[in-house]
Amino acid sequence: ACGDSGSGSGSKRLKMGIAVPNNSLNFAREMYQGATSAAQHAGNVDFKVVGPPNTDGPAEVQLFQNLVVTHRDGVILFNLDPPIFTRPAAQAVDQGVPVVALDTAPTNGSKVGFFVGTDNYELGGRLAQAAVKKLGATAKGTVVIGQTDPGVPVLDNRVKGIKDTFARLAPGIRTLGPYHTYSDPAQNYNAWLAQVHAHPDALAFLGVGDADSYDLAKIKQQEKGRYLTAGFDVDPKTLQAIKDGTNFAGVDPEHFLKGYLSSAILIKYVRDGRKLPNGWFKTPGMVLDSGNIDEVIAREKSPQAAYAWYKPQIDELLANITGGIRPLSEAR
Amino acid sequence: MTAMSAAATGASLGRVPRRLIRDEFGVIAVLIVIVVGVGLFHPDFLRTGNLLSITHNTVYAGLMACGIVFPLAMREVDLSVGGMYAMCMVLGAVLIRDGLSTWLALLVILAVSAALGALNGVITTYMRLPSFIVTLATAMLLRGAGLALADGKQITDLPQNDSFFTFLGGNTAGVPNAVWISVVLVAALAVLFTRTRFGARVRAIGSNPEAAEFGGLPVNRTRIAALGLSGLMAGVAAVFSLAFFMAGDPTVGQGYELTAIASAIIGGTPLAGGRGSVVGAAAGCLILSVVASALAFFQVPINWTTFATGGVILIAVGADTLLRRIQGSRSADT
Amino acid sequence: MTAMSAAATGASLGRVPRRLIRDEFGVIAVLIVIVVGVGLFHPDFLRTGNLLSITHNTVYAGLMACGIVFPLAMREVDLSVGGMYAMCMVLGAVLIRDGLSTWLALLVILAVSAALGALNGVITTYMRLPSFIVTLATAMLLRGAGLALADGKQITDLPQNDSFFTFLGGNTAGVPNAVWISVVLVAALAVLFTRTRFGARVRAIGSNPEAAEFGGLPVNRTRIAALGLSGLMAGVAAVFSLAFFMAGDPTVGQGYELTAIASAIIGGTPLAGGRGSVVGAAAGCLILSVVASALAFFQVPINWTTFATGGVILIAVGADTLLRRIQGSRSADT
Amino acid sequence: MLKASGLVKHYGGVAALDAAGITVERGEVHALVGENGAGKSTLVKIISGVVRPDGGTVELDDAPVAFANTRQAAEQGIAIVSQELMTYPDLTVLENLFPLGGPGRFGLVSTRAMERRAAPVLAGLGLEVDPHARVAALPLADRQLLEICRALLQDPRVLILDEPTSALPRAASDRLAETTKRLAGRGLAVLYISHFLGEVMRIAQRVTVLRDGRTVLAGEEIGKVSVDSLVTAMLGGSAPPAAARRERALHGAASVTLTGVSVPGRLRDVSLTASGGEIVGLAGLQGAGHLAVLDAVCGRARQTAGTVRLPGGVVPRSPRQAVAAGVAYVSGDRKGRGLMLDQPLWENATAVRRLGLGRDGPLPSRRRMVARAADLIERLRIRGGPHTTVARLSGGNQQKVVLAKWLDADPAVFVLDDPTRGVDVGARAEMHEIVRGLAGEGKVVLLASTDLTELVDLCDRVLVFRRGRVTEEIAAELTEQNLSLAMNASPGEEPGTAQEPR
Ligand SMILES: Nc1ncnc2c1ncn2[C@@H]1O[C@H](COP(=O)(O)OP(=O)(O)OP(=O)(O)O)[C@@H](O)[C@H]1O
Ligand SMILES: Nc1ncnc2c1ncn2[C@@H]1O[C@H](COP(=O)(O)OP(=O)(O)OP(=O)(O)O)[C@@H](O)[C@H]1O
Ligand SMILES: [Mg+2]
Ligand SMILES: [Mg+2]
Repeated sequence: ACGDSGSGSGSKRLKMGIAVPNNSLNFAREMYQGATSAAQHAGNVDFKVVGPPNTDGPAEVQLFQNLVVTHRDGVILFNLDPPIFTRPAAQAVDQGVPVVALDTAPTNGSKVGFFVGTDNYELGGRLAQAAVKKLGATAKGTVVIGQTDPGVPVLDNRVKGIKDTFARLAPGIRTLGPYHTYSDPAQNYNAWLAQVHAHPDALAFLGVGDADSYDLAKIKQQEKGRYLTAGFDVDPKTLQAIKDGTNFAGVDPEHFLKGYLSSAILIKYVRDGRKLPNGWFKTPGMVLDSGNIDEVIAREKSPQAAYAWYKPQIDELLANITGGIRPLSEAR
Repeated sequence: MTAMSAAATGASLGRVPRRLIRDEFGVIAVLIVIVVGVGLFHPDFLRTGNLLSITHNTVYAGLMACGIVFPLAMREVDLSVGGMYAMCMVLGAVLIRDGLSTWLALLVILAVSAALGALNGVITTYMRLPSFIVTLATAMLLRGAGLALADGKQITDLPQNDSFFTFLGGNTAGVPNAVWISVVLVAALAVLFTRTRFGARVRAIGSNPEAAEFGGLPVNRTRIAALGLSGLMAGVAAVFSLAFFMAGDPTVGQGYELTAIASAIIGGTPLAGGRGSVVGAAAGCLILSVVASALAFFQVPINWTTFATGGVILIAVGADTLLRRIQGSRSADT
Repeated sequence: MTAMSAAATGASLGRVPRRLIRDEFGVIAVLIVIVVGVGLFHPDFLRTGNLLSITHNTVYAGLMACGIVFPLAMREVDLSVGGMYAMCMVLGAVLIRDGLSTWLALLVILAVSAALGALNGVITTYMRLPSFIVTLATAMLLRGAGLALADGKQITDLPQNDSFFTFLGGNTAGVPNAVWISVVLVAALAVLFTRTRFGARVRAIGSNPEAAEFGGLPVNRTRIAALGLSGLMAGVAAVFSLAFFMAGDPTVGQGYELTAIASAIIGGTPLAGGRGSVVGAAAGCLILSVVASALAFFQVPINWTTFATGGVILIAVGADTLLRRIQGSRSADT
Repeated sequence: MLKASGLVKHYGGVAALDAAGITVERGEVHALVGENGAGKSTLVKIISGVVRPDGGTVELDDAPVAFANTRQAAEQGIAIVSQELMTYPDLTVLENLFPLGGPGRFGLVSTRAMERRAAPVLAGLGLEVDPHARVAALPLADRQLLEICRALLQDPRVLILDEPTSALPRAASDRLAETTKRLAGRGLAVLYISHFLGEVMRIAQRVTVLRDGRTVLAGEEIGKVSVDSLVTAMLGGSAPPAAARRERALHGAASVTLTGVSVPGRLRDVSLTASGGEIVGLAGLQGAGHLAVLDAVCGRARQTAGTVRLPGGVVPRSPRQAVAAGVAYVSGDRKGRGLMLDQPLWENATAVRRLGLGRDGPLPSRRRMVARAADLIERLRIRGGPHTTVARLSGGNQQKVVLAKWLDADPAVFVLDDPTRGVDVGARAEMHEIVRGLAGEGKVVLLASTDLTELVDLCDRVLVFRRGRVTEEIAAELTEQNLSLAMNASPGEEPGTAQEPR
């Protein structure tokens, strides 16, 4: 199936891959599907995806190190624990394997200089913005925030974005939390249900994880709640909830796009024999609402559909890679 | 004479409740104390809706805990229930999505879960491996199968107005039907465990495997059946879960095996086997749920939630032993 | 006369290796078969660098597995090693970040882990609770404490050029120092388990707790020490982890307790206690690592890797029993 | 009706059975005797399908049979009570009596129907226990009776009893003897293994003797043999001379003293002293409290009053303290309280000294340990090597290992509770000689035994207990009859004790 596109024909077959923190959750899947699509489109690339069954940093380290052995032409590293990848990533770079950090910014000592990712702080802010738009800037009350995995920087940044933005745009709203809402879907459901019962007067319940989105929707439906609910990511149930109006909005960190871009850039630079650029290649994200939900649902049908939908954006971003790059230190 | 026969009747009448009290008193008392205790600080916690939803949410792990009492009581462990639960939920969703009648899909789930649970027993028996290892591996197999079956995605697009979803996911007299049915199932399992030949065999094998072997008890068949039953209960949990959440999700049920085993142990089923309590396991699972929910009412900062959960569980089970000991010394006096 | 004494010498010389073969032969053979088998298809797998990195990554769970052999052999379970590992890693990182000398921080980690492990034993003993429940709760307490200590953040900004990080995270003769030291530790633990009074007490209590009690063995003290040792090994794992990763991360080590217990069981330590093998536990852990890594070399679609891992583990441990059985029947013949 | 012939069974290099056979007829009690390790248990295990023979045949009513397990044997009417107790401690008495389910409908068992069926059998053997009690709480003797009841409830045609009375008190053995005879009278075939040759002479019609796995005397009529000729056949030589009771000088230096000891429900205000050099017997019916004295000395009783003083003035508060203070507890419950069955003999034999007392240092030399075990094996004539797994020893030899591990520790006080349970006549005499030797060295010996002969043979004086008190002390006229009388004395006859209101 791969190698049919014209762009890469003639050059040597590349062996590349991506390491993801787990092989089951939707966001990881979106990212590796994006990366795999880019490799297919580039052609003549042997692209390997590795990831432990459950989120487990040290296990991913192991798989990453194996990947560096087998796929030496370039590796994309998506992890939720950047600090523990400091030395393994540095070792890979020292061995001459080009490494791209995806979604979470690399640490200082990791020798990885190129990072593709969204601005999670900003995405959190955009969710808060959407909520304020719905509630009105003068609204008074509480908003409860949930975080599924304490200690994961990406999620912490989203929380911070939400809290800061509420404070800025709607001073009358008090944000509570973040509270621990667990990543297991059922535990997440229970945790949110307890929050909803413990805060019967809250204006909104906002989560920053994937399970938050659909579990909050389920609770709102079940309890016929009048509060607002929303969360992140594009799991099928989440999209459904936005479509039927249960969740007033959602944030799509556009994982497919991120994965696609990281892979496409890596392949391009390696083929061109250039060193990877230094800095943060910021990818956009979008707020989902009733206006764009149908498109997104169509987009999520398959990697092909996703590619078709993202193509204009991809072309535009790839046309000016270095222009979009910011200092790594700004990554959040 | 009359006094004596009266005493005898009293003893025989009093027997069942007395034993119940001895075995499950502590854990049920602790459950009540926690619920009431939290309610004192947060009356909202005692609202019927809240208590019912906690109960409803406990159904899934609770049924697994009740099922796992059987392997545990015969010194086997079943770590595959979480994977079984996820796989069955996906399987059901895929079948329904692909057009199978919902109630037929239910039967398929139950049959498959019982068969795969029994397969755990068959592998344990005929490969002569510890069930801990076998079920750890089959847990991955099952979870992996669920993931592959779902192609890594949640499965939605189910006919939400089908009677399967409206009935099993609905309420009767304000109480979720899943809770009603589960109560019946727990009672049935309790009878199965304490009053039937099968239950007695399970306990006998756990109590003295050597004697069971010597006495020609069908050890292998019983092991297969016990693991099959534990798989079946995971399948039942998957059915309720599917009916309520109306979607198949291959990522659910992580770590449920430990929750289920912990519930069973808290409820009075030792890892060393020989005895156990289905009702205790259900109560143990409720304790764990209540503790987790209660913390939401106390606004524990996120970085302290895990710590607080661990602490409260330790105190709760400690209180249970304390109660049992007080109870024990009182009954020893009489 | 000469023939007889020669036979006697042969027997006494042959005894140790023969016993070694009987206990650990199967699991080590399986390990070698898997490594060579994968190497046949993917010669890259056999590159020293790859094998060393697999070994290095196994150090953490492997040390926990070796430590957990002690509680398991005396019929106790320790589910807190994963939490202990995370907490100790954070503790060390915080101490070093806040300016404590690195090697002093190492001592603090070891002391704290041993003490908290022993505390598991104290609680188990004096609250008369099953260690399964106690350590399940303390696992949460420890993980929670780590999270709180780290304030929910990963801790970086450590002095990366300090000898602690360069030595414990570095290599000697191309082999990671963590591996060298772990080999020594495994050997020491193996001697502790098989040759010392403490090890014999652990096995005696696991073999027949009642007889141990009647024989005047210090059951409580031994339990506390065994759980302390298992905690200590989690602390050692945390030290190596901290030295290599150069960061404290409260989220690591989820589910390591199951991996450690599974490794120990694969290595020949039954949950029912009475015997065990430290070397077997290390080999068991290596098997699990090798299986997980090997899949990265084969073109298994990602949605099928979990399934494949489960399947390969089942086959690997099945081969182990098979080998043991063949071995057993052969040694019975002689 | 039951005929086993040419049975061969090898375990590794050891021949447990080598052309052994036995023929048991309907309506007779057929005794099977032999030394420890002669192969008696192996033979009956082969008959009942527990062990598969390497050669030979078993015929039932002239048809060859080979059972896969005892259940199949039971279906053909062969019931076995094994030497090693096979009860389910966590289950109730009733559930133990009907391990395969018992009467009931739709898979539900009916406790009432079980109770009804069990009642006459329990009454026949005098087992008075709450049918709903957990078996773990029953004393060893009751568990042994329970197993016999279980076999009887199978309504067997052939009943195999492997040392059924080893833990039974006199009264219970007598009742069992009655029951056995009655059953034989009804046409049952009973195969009866025992080391009590007197008992054999009383109840058996015929006797078969095994020696080293071979039948050396096949189905001889009981009238044609005597205890002496049986012993000769068993040992393959002349019987050892009965040891004469020797007078010992009482040392009196070390002593165990109880002053006013009360244990709720077991002992009431008991005071006694046992001095070094004497062997003090403790006798009583079940529940009389004599075993509570042993528990108190071992630091296991929940005392509410009084003190126990061991030599050196130590007050034992836990088994560990008692052992450290030099108390040995040699129990007849070898499986529960004595041995690590899955460990080699040397680990068991050295366990107390090495692990309980820690006397060999933190890194004991394995070679020295094995050598010590080898000495003990020789001293007690245990059939097995230091590396033999204890589970593979015959019952009597296992019992010797229990004594061995305490001898190894060289304690000052020996608390013996049925110490020779299941040991053959010759070995028992030798063990008795060892116990006398211990007393001779000035050690305190306390002995409780269900076998009154043992008390009479060994003890210098016997304290008789009733209802938690010492009611009598017998020293000069120590005979089985006097003992039995004192133990069974009705409350009115109790000398010196007023009856307490209940
Ligand atoms: N499972 C086994 N493995 C190895 N050897 C065994 C096993 N069972 C019995 N033996 C050996 O077979 C021989 C006969 O044992 P058996 O138990 O039949 O003796 P016994 O006559 O019943 O003795 P006792 O009077 O002590 O009960 C003994 O030497 C014993 O060590
Ligand atoms: N720790 C205990 N917990 C519960 N029950 C016990 C305990 N110890 C003894 N018993 C029960 O109390 C009863 C009396 O036991 P005790 O040991 O006092 O008898 P004994 O006088 O030593 O008589 P025997 O020699 O016939 O056993 C028995 O039924 C026994 O099972
Ligand atoms: Mg025998
Ligand atoms: Mg008693």
